[in-house]
Amino acid sequence: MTDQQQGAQDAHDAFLSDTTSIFGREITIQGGIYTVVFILLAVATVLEIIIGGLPEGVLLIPLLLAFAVIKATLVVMYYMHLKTDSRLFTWVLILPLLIALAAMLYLLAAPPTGYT
Amino acid sequence: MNPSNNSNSLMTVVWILVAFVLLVVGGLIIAEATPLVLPPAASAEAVQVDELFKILMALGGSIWLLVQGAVIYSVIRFRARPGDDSDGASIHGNSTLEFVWTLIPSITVVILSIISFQVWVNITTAQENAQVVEARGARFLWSFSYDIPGETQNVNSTVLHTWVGQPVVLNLETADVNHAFWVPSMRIKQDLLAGRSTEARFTPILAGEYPVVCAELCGSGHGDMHSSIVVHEDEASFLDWFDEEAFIILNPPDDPAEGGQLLMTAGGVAGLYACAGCHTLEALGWDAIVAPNLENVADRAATRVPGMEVERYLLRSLFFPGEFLVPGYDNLMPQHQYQDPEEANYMPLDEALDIVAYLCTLTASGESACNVDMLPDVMTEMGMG
Amino acid sequence: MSEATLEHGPAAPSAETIDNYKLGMWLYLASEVVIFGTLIAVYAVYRLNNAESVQHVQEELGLTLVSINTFLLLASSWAMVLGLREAQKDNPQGIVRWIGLTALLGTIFVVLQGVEYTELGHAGIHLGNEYGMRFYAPTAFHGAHVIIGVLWALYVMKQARKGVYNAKNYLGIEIFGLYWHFVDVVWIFLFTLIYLI
Amino acid sequence: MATITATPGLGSRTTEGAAIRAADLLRWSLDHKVIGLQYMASSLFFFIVGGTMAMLIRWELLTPALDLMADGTQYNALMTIHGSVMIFLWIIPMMAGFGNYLVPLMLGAKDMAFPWLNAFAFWLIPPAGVLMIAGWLVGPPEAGWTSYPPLSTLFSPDGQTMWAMSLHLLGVSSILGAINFVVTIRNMRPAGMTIWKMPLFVWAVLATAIIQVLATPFLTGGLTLLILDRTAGTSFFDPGSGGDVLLWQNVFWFYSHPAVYIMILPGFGMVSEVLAVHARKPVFGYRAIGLSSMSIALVGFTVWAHHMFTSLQPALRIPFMITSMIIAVPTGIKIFSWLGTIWGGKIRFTAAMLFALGFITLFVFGGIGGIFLAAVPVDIHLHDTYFVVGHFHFVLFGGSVFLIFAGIYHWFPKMTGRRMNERLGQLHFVTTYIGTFFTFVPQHIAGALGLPRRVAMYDPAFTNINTVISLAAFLLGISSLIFMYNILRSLSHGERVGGNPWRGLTLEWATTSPPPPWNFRGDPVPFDDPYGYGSDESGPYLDAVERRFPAPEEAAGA
Ligand code: HEA
Ligand code: HEA
Ligand code: CUA
Ligand SMILES: [Cu+2]
Repeated sequence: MTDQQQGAQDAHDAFLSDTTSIFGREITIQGGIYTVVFILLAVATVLEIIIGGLPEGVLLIPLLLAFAVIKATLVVMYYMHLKTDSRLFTWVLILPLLIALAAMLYLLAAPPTGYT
Repeated sequence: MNPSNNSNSLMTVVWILVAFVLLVVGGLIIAEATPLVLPPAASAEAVQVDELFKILMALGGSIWLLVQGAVIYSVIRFRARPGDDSDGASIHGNSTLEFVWTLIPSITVVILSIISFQVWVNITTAQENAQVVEARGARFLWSFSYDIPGETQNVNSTVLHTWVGQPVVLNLETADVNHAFWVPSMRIKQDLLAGRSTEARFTPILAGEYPVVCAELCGSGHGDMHSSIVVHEDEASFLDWFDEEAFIILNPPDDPAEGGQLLMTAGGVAGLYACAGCHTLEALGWDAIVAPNLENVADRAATRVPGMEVERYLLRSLFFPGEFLVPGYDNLMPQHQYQDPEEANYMPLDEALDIVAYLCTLTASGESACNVDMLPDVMTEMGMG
Repeated sequence: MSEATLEHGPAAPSAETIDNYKLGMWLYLASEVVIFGTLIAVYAVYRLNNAESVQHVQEELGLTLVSINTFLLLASSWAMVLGLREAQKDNPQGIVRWIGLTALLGTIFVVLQGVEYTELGHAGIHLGNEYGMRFYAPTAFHGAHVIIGVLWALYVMKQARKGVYNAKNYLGIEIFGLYWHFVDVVWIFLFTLIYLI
Repeated sequence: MATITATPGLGSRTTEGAAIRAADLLRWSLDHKVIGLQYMASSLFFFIVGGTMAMLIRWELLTPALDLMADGTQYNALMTIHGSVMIFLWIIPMMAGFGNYLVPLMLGAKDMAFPWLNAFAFWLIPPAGVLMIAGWLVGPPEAGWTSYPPLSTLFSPDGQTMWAMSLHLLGVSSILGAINFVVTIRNMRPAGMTIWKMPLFVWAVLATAIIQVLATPFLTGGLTLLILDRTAGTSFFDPGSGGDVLLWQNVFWFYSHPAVYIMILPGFGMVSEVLAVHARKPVFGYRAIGLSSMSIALVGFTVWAHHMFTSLQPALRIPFMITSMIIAVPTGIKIFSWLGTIWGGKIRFTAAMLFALGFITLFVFGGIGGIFLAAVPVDIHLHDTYFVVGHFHFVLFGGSVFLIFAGIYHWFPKMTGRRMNERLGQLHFVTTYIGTFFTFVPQHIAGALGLPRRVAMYDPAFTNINTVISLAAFLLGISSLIFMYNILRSLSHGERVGGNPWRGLTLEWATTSPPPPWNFRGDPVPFDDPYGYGSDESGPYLDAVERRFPAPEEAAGA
């Protein structure tokens, strides 16, 4: 068994066990890492909603976007197993993201009306 | 193909030099054809663009000759002789060669980009005291309108007038779909975009009359949507034309029919009506074929809908063009409306009345086919005015 | 060279083995990213240039309903992975239970979105609006994905009942999981971009 | 990992013997060879349709006035459907057809990764074709294949909606096909074939598939909005109610520029194969060619707005000029590498080789025309003129179509077990080459002189040059007829061949012609270097292949 396969095997087991360690602390909970991630997602969402209620500020939008990105990353990394799966999948995800993002930024930057 | 042999490699160098010279010469010869494939350069911008075009012809020409030559040479030199079914030399590549033919095109395109950029800057920098003209594209007619100093009315024309050496700025607006304002001889083209106003600038340098072409597909009459630009010798001869037009506008006739005729040729408060873009009417020199011929329209109007008077038929046709379509024609006519001056296709009622009055005179006999005095009543019946 | 060596036994994997279906699903998701990207871009451009009118609509919208929906979808993702986990633990009933929960949550999400749409309709926000069209296009497109996901979940449950899945073979669930979580991720962005920002 | 995902549950193969019968093409089949031929047959049909329309276009343009057509609308419809059919129903599916037939064979695989998906992707095409053509009955689309709003939204009849739906289906089909290719190429290579030993055609298909997966969704998104605008009362593109006409132009070209490389890259792959085999010499600079395909694919995403130089905000034009010009570099690497390939070879003048060589000369002409267009100040003058029409016919007809012809002459023996008639092939080449030159070179000149595109009525000053163009175009029509005749005749009368008529080294030649249902007996061992012509090992290997898969007559003699 190559180390690469070995690593995948360990990850697999990690997903199955009910105890997982985050920030070095061991915690045991039914559902293991999956449940931990779910709790994180829930908390993040609550925070988002609270922040969203705050009065407009310069940092508001970047902050909210950051939250969205973090939540998405959690789902992709743990629920879609990108963290432990083949690197190839990462590329298959990154490439379209970059292209879609570039297109979006272009449309945002190009003045939609008027002609300058 | 093997550098080990000295005399051989020397020959190779010589051949490469010869080939290079031939290519450059060939490219230059090709570049000489530039004036043959471009219309006369009638604007300051055109001169610069043609220079760039020439450079591209020379470069592109020699590159094409290079490839063409290489292919022809190989085909002759390396063809399999009859009976020879052996394989060619097992050469998989040559990094220096590959590096060279990556580098040279890279440099070439960088140079091309720089030159093009300079030309672009030169032809787009704004000139002072430019003549501003409002240009309007509507399926399928170009119209240009000039302010009359100190007056509210404008001079509207289907032909663009200017004079040698006068920088022109066109504010381009479309009444319907996208069009593109193109003067081949000036090398300028700019799309008219629905919902935006765009701009085109150029400085004519050659007197004469040049075609104006619509270069963006805009429907059935797209190919027919052309006009022309008249470049006068000097401002004086331009003003001769301008003042005459202005006089007509400022002193409208009081006979409604004549007024209507003027409206259809010189336009009204809403600018020029696009009728000429689709209809034929020899009397006014219209030759478009998209919409019904208006020759003797009043005679036909009398017969089209049994029991409907000419004036009613014509008036309704202006505001509800879809109502009675002439067989064989699609409903392409803009639906005029008389309430809101801001709206597209605005046609104030008084102008509509004059136009109908004029149309009524389009009969074989030449006699007006309708009683103009009853038009206002028709209008009230139709819930207008 | 002898004929024998032209062909031989089965070929060995030429690289790290990746399952066909998994790679295929990821590639499909790649193209989905671009489609959603386009629709979201259309909304974002409007949001950028009409901040205040969007603000106004957001007050109309309110956050309660969609917040509930967001939690539903997050929970459904969680149920989804736990379903996969049961498969890896050779526990068919577990699969049916968790995937069933996933389908249920998904269904409620769609229903609530329907409720929200009707409310908005009464508030005069429809496809004809400058805002409406840009709002409905991405959210409805996402909703359609959820519906498809629910149907797929039901199919997976049927298979699970038949005992198709076990610790050796849970690919079917994993593939469905990729799709479902992706739909969840899209919602995470839609929620933040359309309802919060 | 050569796993076969075609489980019997997904349906069984239609081909019992090796030979695939015409009837099989009308049936649902999971055999990649059948599907490949289905793609090719349907594409050839649409080539005839689109080509006949082209003939009508040229007939109409013989005179400055309207004569053949009743009105401009009819002409616009003809020109719109000609363009759409040629691009979406001829070139792109044809390339997919070659990919389907050849990729598994070149990889020594038994089939594509997802046979069912493969068949599904193909069967989306016939309904799409019907939608496209049937638009004519309900009021045809007349906004050009680029269908810019508002003409395509507020001012067009229902045919425009059907046009959009048709493209929608074709987009989905091409995405699904592309996914299939990537997985197949990633997972089903035989032992020992690293990506650096893949045939260049496979490289090209991979690059193409990546573009298709990443770019086609833009079209899908854009068309969705267009259809909504036309049917659901939205106004994404109607400035009258808060829409934006440039949005469509951007989204459309996000897809459609990369799409032009979807149309040429597989051809680039084929020409590498054809040149090496018929010049009996290794491909020159294998890695460079493989990588340039990838870089073209990537840079191709950054140039879209060069189609919008007269509508784009002026400030944004220059950057797109630069990216557009950069594409000349990787393309040049390919061109020069191909010249290096034939240089010092032993060139056989087969019909396939003739078309490959003709392609080089024509495509470079078209490409350089592209550089003219990339230069903003020049494009301001040339945009939407016949210069553009000339440019893209050079690269599409002189490029893609020439390569398709080359590919057909080259692989026809593998697909049918019969060789195409070389004499007719040469006649086809000569007529096509001359026809192409005299049709599309004058178009460049006419455009530069001031002839706009998409017009049925034009300035009488252009009558003569249009007559030349039309006559040359009719020659193209005749040449195409010769080609069709050659195909039909060779199907029954062509000279029978063995597994490897051209003595090629890639794997598709190491089996019978046509290959048996599962392609190979056992799993084939690829020759170490797919282009090892002239090497000492290649001779014995090719002889072994020849003995193993002899031509029928020889078999009888032995
Ligand atoms: C197979 C399809 C194909 C291909 C390969 C190309 C290749 C290129 N095209 Fe073309 N193009 C089209 C299909 C294609 N095009 C179509 C269909 C349209 C019209 C769409 C419509 O409006 O209907 C179009 C339109 C089009 C336009 C818009 C014109 C306009 O509407 O105003 C432009 C502008 O930049 C352009 C540029 C280019 C460039 C720079 C390349 C480059 O990739 C070319 C690169 C190749 C070479 C340059 C030759 C080989 C290189 C060398 C020998 C090296 C040395 C060369 C130099 C240093 C210059 N094309
Ligand atoms: C791969 C794509 C492709 C191909 C192969 C062709 C092939 C041809 N095209 Fe086309 N064309 C386009 C793609 C293509 N075109 C596109 C995208 C447009 C733009 C549309 C738009 O503006 O929106 C266009 C537009 C276009 C125009 C401009 C229309 C206009 O702007 O007003 C013209 C005009 O000459 C033209 C001509 C031709 C000709 C003469 C051929 C010839 O090469 C065709 C020769 C082939 C055949 C004839 C087929 C074989 C037929 C048979 C064997 C049956 C026998 C038929 C007879 C002899 C009648 N094409
Ligand atoms: Cu106006 Cu074309
Ligand atoms: Cu392009």
